[in-house]
Amino acid sequence: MLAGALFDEGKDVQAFPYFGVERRGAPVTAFLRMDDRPLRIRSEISEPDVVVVLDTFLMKYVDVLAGLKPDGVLIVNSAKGPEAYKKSPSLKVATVDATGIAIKHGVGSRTTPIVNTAILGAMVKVLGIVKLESVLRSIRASAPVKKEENAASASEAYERVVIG
Amino acid sequence: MAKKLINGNYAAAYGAKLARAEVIAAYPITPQTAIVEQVADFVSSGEMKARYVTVESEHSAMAACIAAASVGARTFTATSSQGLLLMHELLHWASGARTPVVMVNVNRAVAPPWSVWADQTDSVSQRDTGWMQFYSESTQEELDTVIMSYKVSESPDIMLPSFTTEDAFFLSHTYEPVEIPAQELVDGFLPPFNPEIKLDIDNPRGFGSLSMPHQWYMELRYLIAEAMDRSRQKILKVEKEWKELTGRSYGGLLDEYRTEDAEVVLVNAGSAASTIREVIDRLRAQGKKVGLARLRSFRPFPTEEIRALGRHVHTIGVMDRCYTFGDGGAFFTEVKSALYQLKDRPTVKNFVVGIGGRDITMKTVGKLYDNLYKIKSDGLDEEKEWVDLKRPEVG
Amino acid sequence: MVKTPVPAEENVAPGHMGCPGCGACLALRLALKALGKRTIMTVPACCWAVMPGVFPYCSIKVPVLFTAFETAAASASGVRAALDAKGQKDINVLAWAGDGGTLDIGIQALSGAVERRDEIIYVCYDNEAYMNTGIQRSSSTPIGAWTTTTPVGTTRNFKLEPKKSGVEIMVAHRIPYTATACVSYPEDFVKKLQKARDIRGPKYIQVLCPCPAGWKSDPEKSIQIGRLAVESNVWPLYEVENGVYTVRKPAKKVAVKDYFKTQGRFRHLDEKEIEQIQKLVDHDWETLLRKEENAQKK
Amino acid sequence: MSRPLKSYRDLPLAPITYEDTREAFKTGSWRTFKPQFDKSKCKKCWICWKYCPDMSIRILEDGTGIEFDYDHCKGCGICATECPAKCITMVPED
Repeated sequence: MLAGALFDEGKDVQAFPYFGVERRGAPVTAFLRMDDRPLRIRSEISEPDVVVVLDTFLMKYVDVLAGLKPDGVLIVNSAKGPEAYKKSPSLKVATVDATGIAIKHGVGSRTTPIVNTAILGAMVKVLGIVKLESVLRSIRASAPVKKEENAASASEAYERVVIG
Repeated sequence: MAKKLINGNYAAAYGAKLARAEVIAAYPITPQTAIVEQVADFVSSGEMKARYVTVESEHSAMAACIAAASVGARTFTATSSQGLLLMHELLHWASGARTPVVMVNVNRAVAPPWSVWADQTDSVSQRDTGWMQFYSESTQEELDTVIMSYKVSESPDIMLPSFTTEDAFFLSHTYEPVEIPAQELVDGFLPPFNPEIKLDIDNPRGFGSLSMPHQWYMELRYLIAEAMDRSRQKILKVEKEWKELTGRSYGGLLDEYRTEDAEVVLVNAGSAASTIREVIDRLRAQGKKVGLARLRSFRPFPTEEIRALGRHVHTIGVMDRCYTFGDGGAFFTEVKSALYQLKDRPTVKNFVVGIGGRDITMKTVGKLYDNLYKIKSDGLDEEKEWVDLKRPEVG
Repeated sequence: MVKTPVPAEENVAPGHMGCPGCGACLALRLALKALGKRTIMTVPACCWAVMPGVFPYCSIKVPVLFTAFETAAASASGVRAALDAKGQKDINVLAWAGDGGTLDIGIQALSGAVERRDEIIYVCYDNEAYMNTGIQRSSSTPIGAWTTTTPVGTTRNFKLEPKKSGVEIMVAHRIPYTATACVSYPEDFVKKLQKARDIRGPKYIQVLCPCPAGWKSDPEKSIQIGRLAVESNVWPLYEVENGVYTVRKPAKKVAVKDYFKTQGRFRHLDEKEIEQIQKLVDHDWETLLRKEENAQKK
Repeated sequence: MSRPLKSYRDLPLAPITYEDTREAFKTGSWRTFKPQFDKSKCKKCWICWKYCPDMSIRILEDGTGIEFDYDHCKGCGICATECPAKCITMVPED
């Protein structure tokens, strides 16, 4: 969805998963690369500028900061404030309670809320690389169901994200 | 040592029997059928203590062999042409699983058009599957090579599958006097197959599991390449042992005949080599220094031997009984690429010949040697020539 | 030790990659409880080729040969031939494959092995589509179902063909023993596996495995959904031993509609379409009962 | 033979596994909800144990109830649904 929005704004963009043993519920990593000029790198991203963590439970098992540039950005789906995850002074950290927002708007089920559109709203605010309405348009275009609820989640997360 | 008048198919069956293959899974296909029929006789007469799985396809034949080998049984199968092509998926599987399945492939043209006659396109097009490939010139060599293949394939530092080929009809259906080695001799030469790791309820493991890009896939494939390289010396060592026992050997990887002082040499694999030897002796009698380098092993490829040949022979003709629709026949492209690193490279020409079982006569061979002499004096005419092709009248 | 409803031994280790609420995971756990440690498995491409984990780990605690997609049965024949050649006795050879690997790409090898009377137990764990590759339709996908290759769209292009019956195909092979099963009925499944183990020759069991991801259902309801499949006669439980049918009659009859309600893959069907499927299910059920009667008379 | 794998020299002949997944894959991380057990209501029918697809329910030695293997339980909720005595409830992961 983010890639769609960036594309709509004329950016060149690549969006790719780390294709592994996808299983419903299993940890998954997805990557995005964007630039103003045509992208020619076709390999995995090992030193990201931005890391987004949709489920803090994973942080017990995966070093999510691995490779993140020292002055990079970390966005975490968490009800806690950014200081809880500020491992180094140069790191820019932002947090938003995407799970709470998703449940509030009834996005996904109670047991498995779908948080990615909420997180997307927070990313727009924190990164400032794309306009919110482009992202909302992209959400409405590709969300299979509950298009308005997903858009509302993104908008609310845009407002409520806390930047440390 | 009893001599018998048998054809190539029976020779292959004797090889499997003497090697004490324990599981045979095979599907009939002309012109291989006599192999599987003879093996069925050996099993039913009790001469072979083996399980014969009458599978419903060649694909299942190879699947059953891989599975049986994974349990630690010595396996044998035989096929030809379309059957070998159907096995292709599992040929990759057998080498990837490091199961030393031994097979005989009767070289036969691939359809369409339908043809049951001699052609090496079927086996050559399996060159990337990680199988060792040996090409027999005679029925005796066929029998001996099946037995030797087990010793090479099953040695712990190799553990790669292998197949031996014999030309349809020129070998498979041609009766020749063949010495049948005694069972005791073969038992002494070839120890029972007893792999260290196998499907074993006392030591449960998963065979053929998944590995992701950053994990071990590439390294596991490298081990196959390493084993194929190691097999060069193993083949020579095993053949030496066989020679000590039987007096018979077949020239290792590249079987050279009168190439020491040869001005022009033909490279060939398969039964036509015998005809070429006859032509060489006749031309030598007329003072023409011609020679033969027989590709006995296509995998592993005799790179060093070909280079050694290229250092002293400056005009080489490579006979391909196949065509790759790339840069000529497969033997031609691989011989040429092996020679590429030489400082002054010989001239190499590709004779595409005998396709679809067309006979490679002494006259044809003579023509090839004449052409090579013309190239030696006047330079290369054309790099690839389809020999004895019905061409429209010129002019 | 505590008395348990199914054998206590566990021959599958936790930590496998199955989705939460996966019927196929329960199926293998039950199968290896029933057959025990003296079992060698062949598993072709399917969920269970990936779920055991990556090299060097494997959650299946019996020897397992992972094989090419078409070759579960042929590989099982090869394992059996080798065991016989080596004189290794009373080891179960279990071919364990999905519905596509069994009834589409692998049916030729299955037919060959059964016709050869090879001593194997073939279990098809049936989650009714190619789930490992992301829910594409197979011949075992039920009529009416959405999959990614029968996506409904505006042309009502859901699965239009009735589900291929593996067990009936096996009956046509004069197989000594074949049966349907369902993970919602563990005791029944275990009993049938142990019965199969003690019968000579080839045996075939097809066990229905609810799949939350593919059936678009709640993981916590997998067992209930399996029960509804049986009680609605969409998936009757029955055995056929040398041609003699024994059919389990559900205590209460459930409408197909109530079974379909639990799964998103049927959500697009309207009243009329469900009614047509109900008729087909009733017809198949009558046919099955008649087969049971005919066989008794013989 | 579960030596640590550092180079291709450490590999077995082929991709042949030699360890199970109990330690290697703690699939408990997949949960968003986890089961909780109320021993007082337990009727010791072991239906929860019977239906667990992940072998994540252990029957206590003394047979008085069960305990969850939270390292591996994926929180699917089958046990809670199937328990006739309703003594298992799913609660949000903390």
